[in-house]
Amino acid sequence: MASFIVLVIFLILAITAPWISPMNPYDSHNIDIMNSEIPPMWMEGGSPEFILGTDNMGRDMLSTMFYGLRTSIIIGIGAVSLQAFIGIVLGLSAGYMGGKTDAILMRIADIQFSFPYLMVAIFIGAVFQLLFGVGSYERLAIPLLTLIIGLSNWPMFARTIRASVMGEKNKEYVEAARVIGLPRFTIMFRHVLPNSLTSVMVIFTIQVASAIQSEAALSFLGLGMPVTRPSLGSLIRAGQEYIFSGSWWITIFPGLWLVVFVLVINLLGDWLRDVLNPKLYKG
Amino acid sequence: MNTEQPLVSINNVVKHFDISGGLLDQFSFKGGKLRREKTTVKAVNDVSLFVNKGETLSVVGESGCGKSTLARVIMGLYPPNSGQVLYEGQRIDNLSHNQWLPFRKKMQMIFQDPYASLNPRKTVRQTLEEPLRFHNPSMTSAEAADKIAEVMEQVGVDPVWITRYPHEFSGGQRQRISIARGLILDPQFIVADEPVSALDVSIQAQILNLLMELAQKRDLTYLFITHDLSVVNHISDRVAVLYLGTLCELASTHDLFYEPRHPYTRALFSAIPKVGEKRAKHIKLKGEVPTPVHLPTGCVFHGRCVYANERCVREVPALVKLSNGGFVACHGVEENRPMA
Amino acid sequence: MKKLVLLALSLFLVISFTVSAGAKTLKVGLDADPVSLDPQVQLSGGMLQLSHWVFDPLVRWTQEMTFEPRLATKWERLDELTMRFTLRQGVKFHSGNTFTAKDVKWSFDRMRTSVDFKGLLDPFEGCTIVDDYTIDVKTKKPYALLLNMATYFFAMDSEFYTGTDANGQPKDAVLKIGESFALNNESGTGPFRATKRELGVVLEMERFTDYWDTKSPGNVTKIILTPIKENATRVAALLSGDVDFISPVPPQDFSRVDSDDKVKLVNISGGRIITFQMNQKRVEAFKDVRVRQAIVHAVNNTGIVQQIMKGTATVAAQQGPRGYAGYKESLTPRYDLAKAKMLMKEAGFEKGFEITMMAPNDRYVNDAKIAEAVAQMLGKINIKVHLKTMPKAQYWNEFDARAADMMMIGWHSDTEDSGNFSEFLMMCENKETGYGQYNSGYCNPKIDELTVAAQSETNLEKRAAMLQEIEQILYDDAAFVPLHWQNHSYGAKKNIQVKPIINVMNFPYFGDLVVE
Amino acid sequence: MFAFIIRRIIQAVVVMMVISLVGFSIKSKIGDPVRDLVGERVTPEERAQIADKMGLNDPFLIQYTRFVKQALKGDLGRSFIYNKPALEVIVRHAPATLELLIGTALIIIFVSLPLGIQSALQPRSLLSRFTMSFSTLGVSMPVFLTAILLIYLFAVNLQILPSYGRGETVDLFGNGYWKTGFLTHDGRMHLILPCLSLSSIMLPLFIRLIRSEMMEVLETEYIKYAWAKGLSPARIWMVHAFKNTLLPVITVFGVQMGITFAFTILTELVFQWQGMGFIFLEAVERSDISLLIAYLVVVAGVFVLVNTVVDIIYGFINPTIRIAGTR
Amino acid sequence: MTHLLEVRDLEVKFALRSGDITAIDGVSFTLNQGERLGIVGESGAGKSVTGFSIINLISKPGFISKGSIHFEGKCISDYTGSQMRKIRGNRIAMIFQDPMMTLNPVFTIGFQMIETLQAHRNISKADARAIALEKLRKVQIPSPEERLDQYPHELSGGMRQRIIIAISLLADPAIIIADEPTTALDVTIQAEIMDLLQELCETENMALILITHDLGVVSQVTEKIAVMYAGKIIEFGPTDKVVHTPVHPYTIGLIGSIPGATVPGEELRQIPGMMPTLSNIPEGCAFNPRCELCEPICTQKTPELEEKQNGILAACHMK
Repeated sequence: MASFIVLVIFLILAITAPWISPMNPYDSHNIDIMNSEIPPMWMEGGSPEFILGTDNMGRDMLSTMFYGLRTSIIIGIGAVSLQAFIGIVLGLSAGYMGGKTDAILMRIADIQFSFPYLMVAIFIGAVFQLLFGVGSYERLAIPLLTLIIGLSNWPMFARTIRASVMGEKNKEYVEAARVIGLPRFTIMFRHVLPNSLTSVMVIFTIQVASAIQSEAALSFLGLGMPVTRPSLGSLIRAGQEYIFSGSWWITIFPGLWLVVFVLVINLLGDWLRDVLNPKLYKG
Repeated sequence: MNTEQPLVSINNVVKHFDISGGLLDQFSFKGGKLRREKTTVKAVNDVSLFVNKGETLSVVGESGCGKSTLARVIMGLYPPNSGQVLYEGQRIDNLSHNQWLPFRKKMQMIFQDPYASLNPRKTVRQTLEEPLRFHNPSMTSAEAADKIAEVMEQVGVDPVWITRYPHEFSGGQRQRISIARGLILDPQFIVADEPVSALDVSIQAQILNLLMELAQKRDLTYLFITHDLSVVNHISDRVAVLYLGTLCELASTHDLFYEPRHPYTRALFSAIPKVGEKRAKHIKLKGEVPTPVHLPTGCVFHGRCVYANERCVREVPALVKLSNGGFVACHGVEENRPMA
Repeated sequence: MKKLVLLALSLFLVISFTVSAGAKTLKVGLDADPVSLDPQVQLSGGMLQLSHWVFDPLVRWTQEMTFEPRLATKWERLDELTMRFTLRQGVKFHSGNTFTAKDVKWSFDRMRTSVDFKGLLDPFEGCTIVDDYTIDVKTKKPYALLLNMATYFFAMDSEFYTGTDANGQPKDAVLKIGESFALNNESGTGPFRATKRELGVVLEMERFTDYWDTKSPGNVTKIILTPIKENATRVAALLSGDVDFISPVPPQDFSRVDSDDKVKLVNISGGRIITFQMNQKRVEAFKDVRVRQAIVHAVNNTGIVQQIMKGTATVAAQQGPRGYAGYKESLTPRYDLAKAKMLMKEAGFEKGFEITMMAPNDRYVNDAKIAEAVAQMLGKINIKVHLKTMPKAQYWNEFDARAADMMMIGWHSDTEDSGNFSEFLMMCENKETGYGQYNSGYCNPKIDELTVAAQSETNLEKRAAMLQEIEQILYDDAAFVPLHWQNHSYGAKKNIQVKPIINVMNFPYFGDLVVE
Repeated sequence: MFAFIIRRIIQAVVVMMVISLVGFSIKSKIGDPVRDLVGERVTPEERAQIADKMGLNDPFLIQYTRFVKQALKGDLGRSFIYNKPALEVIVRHAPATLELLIGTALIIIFVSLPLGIQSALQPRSLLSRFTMSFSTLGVSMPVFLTAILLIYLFAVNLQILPSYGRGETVDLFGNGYWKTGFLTHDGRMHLILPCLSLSSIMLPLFIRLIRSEMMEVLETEYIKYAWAKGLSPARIWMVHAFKNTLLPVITVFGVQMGITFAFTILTELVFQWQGMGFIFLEAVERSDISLLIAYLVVVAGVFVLVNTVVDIIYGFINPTIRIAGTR
Repeated sequence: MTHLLEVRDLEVKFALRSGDITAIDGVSFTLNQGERLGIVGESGAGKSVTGFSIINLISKPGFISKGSIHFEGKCISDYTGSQMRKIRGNRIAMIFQDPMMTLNPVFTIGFQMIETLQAHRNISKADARAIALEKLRKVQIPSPEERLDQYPHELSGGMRQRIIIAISLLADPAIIIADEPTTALDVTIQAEIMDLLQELCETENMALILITHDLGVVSQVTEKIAVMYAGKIIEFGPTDKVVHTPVHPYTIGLIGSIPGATVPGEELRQIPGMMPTLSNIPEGCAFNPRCELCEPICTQKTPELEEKQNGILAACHMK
């Protein structure tokens, strides 16, 4: 339960980032290169103006982390919603209709699944990055990353939903609905789907955590958010170069921030799994 | 045979399930040659029977004999591979989804597992309202509420529980709700697929009593699927015995219980444990039950039948009408072989 | 199993023995390893570094930017077009062949066939062998930088590279793609022989026992060069003692490397200028000199040098660094935000405008960070910048297409001369002459005129004046945004005498390296 | 079995075709490899000539058919970075990645099995609780962060482990294709940190998986029956429960090693490990399209192969399933 | 004479978060050598828990909270884990309900038989195999040699139950506890298995505890019957007497509910309501809310099991 409260706090921080951050790290008027790499305020050379210090561009770490969290959350939730949407539609169709539909959809999922999703993401990411011009990339980065991570990991959902639907569709209440004469889509969406959603709930949280990590990984590889609108991942990437130089806070703070955030989501997922369906997620 | 037209009749129904998977799975190497083989479960093989209006016909058989499949073929849940299903003389097995709808109101089904047959996410009201509203779009919610209350009353579930979810009920109560759903459209014909086998004995009696009571009140016709022969004896007018998807014997309950003809039926009935009787020597069967994937040739029972001869291995016995009005498919009975 | 263990054990012993025997082994970690053993296949810093280790030029630069005789012991100008080089005697190639004038001529002629070097050799007529140890080099026009160019004349073993290889291909082929003899085999006169090479993994070189320069103090017997691309890992490798020498040291780690008691940091200012070009063809506003001035004034290049480059670059206000002929003392950095805002206002752009910007992210030291900082700085005068950084493989295509309004370009004069900057960066773009190949959007005929004139001006003083005038015009015109000259940085263990062997060109002369 | 293998082969071919097609269609967008080959002085015309020679200017279909034709002969094009056939480059770098994976797999097996089983048998013990909370933390930690911190701690601060590269390797077959780090002390030392950081992602998952599978198995009737037969706890846990636990774990292991393979890209970048992931990034960054496509094609093939092998192994271990795909 | 098995005042509780609930409340019975006892009851009556508590294998969080179990004169309810292991599968064998789930799917029949023997006897594999074969023959399994190398999934349900019986016989136990051994099987198979069990008990002089909900099965095989309701034995006596002249209203109702015992078509005698859940057992006689004979005393005082007529013990205030 504690994890849930922490998660809510994180979400509030992310939503209200523009109002609670000491400064807007995207506004160049606030940034002065001469303020770069100021340590946290409790260290020597720190300044109360920048509680957690500044990064290599002179942005306030605390504000950057709030904004970065926001970006990470938007991408994470957006991507997983996309995954869930594709996964549910395809998984439900495959599971309920069976036969050829099932064979074709699941073969596609299999093929994509046989590739590690991170690699698919890297591949799609590299393609997208190249297909769009310079001016638009910064604006398109968030939707693009959402799309990339969403597209690269939908089979997880499709499979879970399908397995769950396959279990549900042979239950007698579905046959009862058929005996009543309800149309197929009504049965699929009104009877089968609601009963398959528990499994989705559980993997949803876990997938959000993994999507945020994927985004971080992509950003780390330079295929993610541009440096000017950093996510937590690109912050860590940017800061990683400074770890030996003594400016550890540039990477450690966003790193901790990310770890704590993902940890909280994972704990929530564990809790959900224990409550909803202990046998789920065998892989 | 009854001169009246039967309410439901099925003629030569065959239902096979293809379980061989994708095209590539069907190929295999046998004797150095590439062959394509389909694996099919032969669930129902050429079964014909009829149900008269107002009677209860039980279909009995051991697990895997195809009785549930037969029920689902009748209800149009599975299309038969061949053969016909007739309702009041009208063919229904080849209808489209929409053409089926009028028959849905007349034919309903009750299921075995009270835990799985109700949608766990719908309240009693939603469960009962859905068929009602679907088939009577013009019905007002007040009318629907009245109807639901009436039916709940009839099956013995207090209508105040209408907003509860299935998990708040016991197994017996659920089965009553399940029956209510079957009745809500005022059907004439009900297929009951093992409605009491998942229940405890004392509850089982309650439900059987309810079903019999309803049959009388509402003039229902039942097709009763079960493996429990004591239940069969109690509830049914006539009994059809299935073995490996084939009809062995069809007779009135009394005849069947006191004078079973088919060797399988005899063995089956001799095996029923009866309370208070010391173990009478039951008829022992030899061998193992074959799978419905690899059906034996000839009479499907020949491998386990002590009276089987070479003809039984070769030739499929036809269903023969007996003097007492029953039917039996057995060369031995036909030939009047001595059977102890 | 037992056998396997024994095998492993003996292998381990053998390896540890050989390692301990080569006491003066230098483990070097660079950001990239040379792509080939053929010194003429590609004109790049990395290849030239290799050339100085495995081959020898006629002359080479010293730290003080003077010429030091290597294979040439003497040189004299015969006339305006010709220079006569006297060659060193008793020099042996790694193959054992003796070095003579024919090798110089052969190498020169081969160099002409190389796409990369062709342009560099354009002013040359050719070489004539006078005798075995004397050779004349002739230019087409009077050429002030002939000696500068002689630093590129590395001698290859003409005999060794003659004939056909196992694949039936001529051994002297200069091939960009595909296997060539010179790709994997070398015979130069340099201090080291390449003994093992696995591209991207390792390059091992051993000291050439017959090396002619017996006076060299160098005592490194073996060099193991591994490419370590990742900055942090490279530093970590040095700090953890896995390698003895790294380059470059990322600026953010200068203080860490410097403060460590086992290793030290050595810096030398380099000649590579980092600039942004403003494309006047794409942005109308850039045509206004006040806007360009405003941009130059808004960019705090001193701050960039201090904070991003950690003080290890030289703030620039012109193209050529100090020591170059065109360097003009009076041109100083001019960061002044207030003035920048005023200029924008004067030009009628108080509200600013939006532009696109591109920069590579793996080409220059901290290139992406610098671009980001500049983008932020321009934001303060209300120029909203859409920045995209990318690997150089993509960047050059974008640069060719002049795909953004402001583009980053760094330039190191391969002739170590001011004129070279203008030829490539500031002259009006001309597809036929190839001038202005890396100029994205500034054109001033006056600059063209002066630059071309300076090329054939052999009076060095006059020439310097011309070059300085160019710098002044560019300065006044705010033709580009000067940032800084990159320093070369090296991190090494304390016992390695790095200082004497480095130079502005970033050619560490390992042959002369002393390990205590 | 036969059908199964045929299907997998067809699957592999389809995947490879699709991948290479996509690769080719974006080829021109990925960047110009010629720029990387030449110095900055080289004129555009000369670059165009080189591109011509490399066949980069041919129409898409011609290039693609040429590629497919060559690919059928086993030639996946030529990497310009390494100036070698792309396939050879990949094959030469494969052992490095493979050893990384082997090391990781060893760590996972030897750590997750005891810990997972222990925490299943004694879910309330202190060690189990510690394992579980630590593993939750482990899944939440991005692998690159783990890697950096490991380097910082063990290489830079403590200076007990090397920070990058493969160290001393031994040429296993004497032909330069398989250089192993397992046979030298130095090589093994170099393996430790990358394998550790790589296993950090999968370790928590496996501990949890083994734990939950084991707990599930312990609840089954046949385990209860084993108790009723009077077998010793050791035998019940280590023979009866263990083998049944292992079955699902093996399939997941197959899939997860695939994912781990993807993560080698990150690890190899941080540790400058000269494996396939490293050259993949290099290929992306430097637009070595041939290498890129070859990489993807090889990886596709390897994946299908590995999955097939895992399924076959599974079929051997699990008597109830003769081979996946046939019911 | 000491009994082979004597269960005295057994109480089993389940430790739940909401507190302990009592699953078995003061169950006592005895079993002599070669005797066959049936424990009958509906689901939730506590019959399986009784069976498992004899070999101390109650699934968590259940535990024996009171009472004693004596086997061959020794109090085995105090035994440690390793002492108990020498009893299980050796002196007391168990047969489980679902033969599909009871055998470990990943080991061959032979493996699972041999390991059982080796757990209790210090014998070689070959000897163990020979004994296994002998037992397989004893349960009339066709071609037993082949079976040893087969996996459970290759056999039908009836065959598997025979194998489980064979495993039970391996160590020549004194008691076999069969927990619903035929519920999952078809009628014809059920009859064969019951025949087999009865036959074996007679020839080997083994005692049998048959736990089932099916009065028909019990009445054919056993000599004594214990009827359980809500964790208690409410009627205990010789099989003949209990099925023909039951005393307790519940037993009467139960027998009346069986369709075969009533005239076809007639309304079945039914017990209203249902068995209480363990967490809310009514005060007094647990059966009182469903009982036709219920009097005030039934809701206040728990009736004791006492002798009523011709050797039947029953727990009822009214009879």
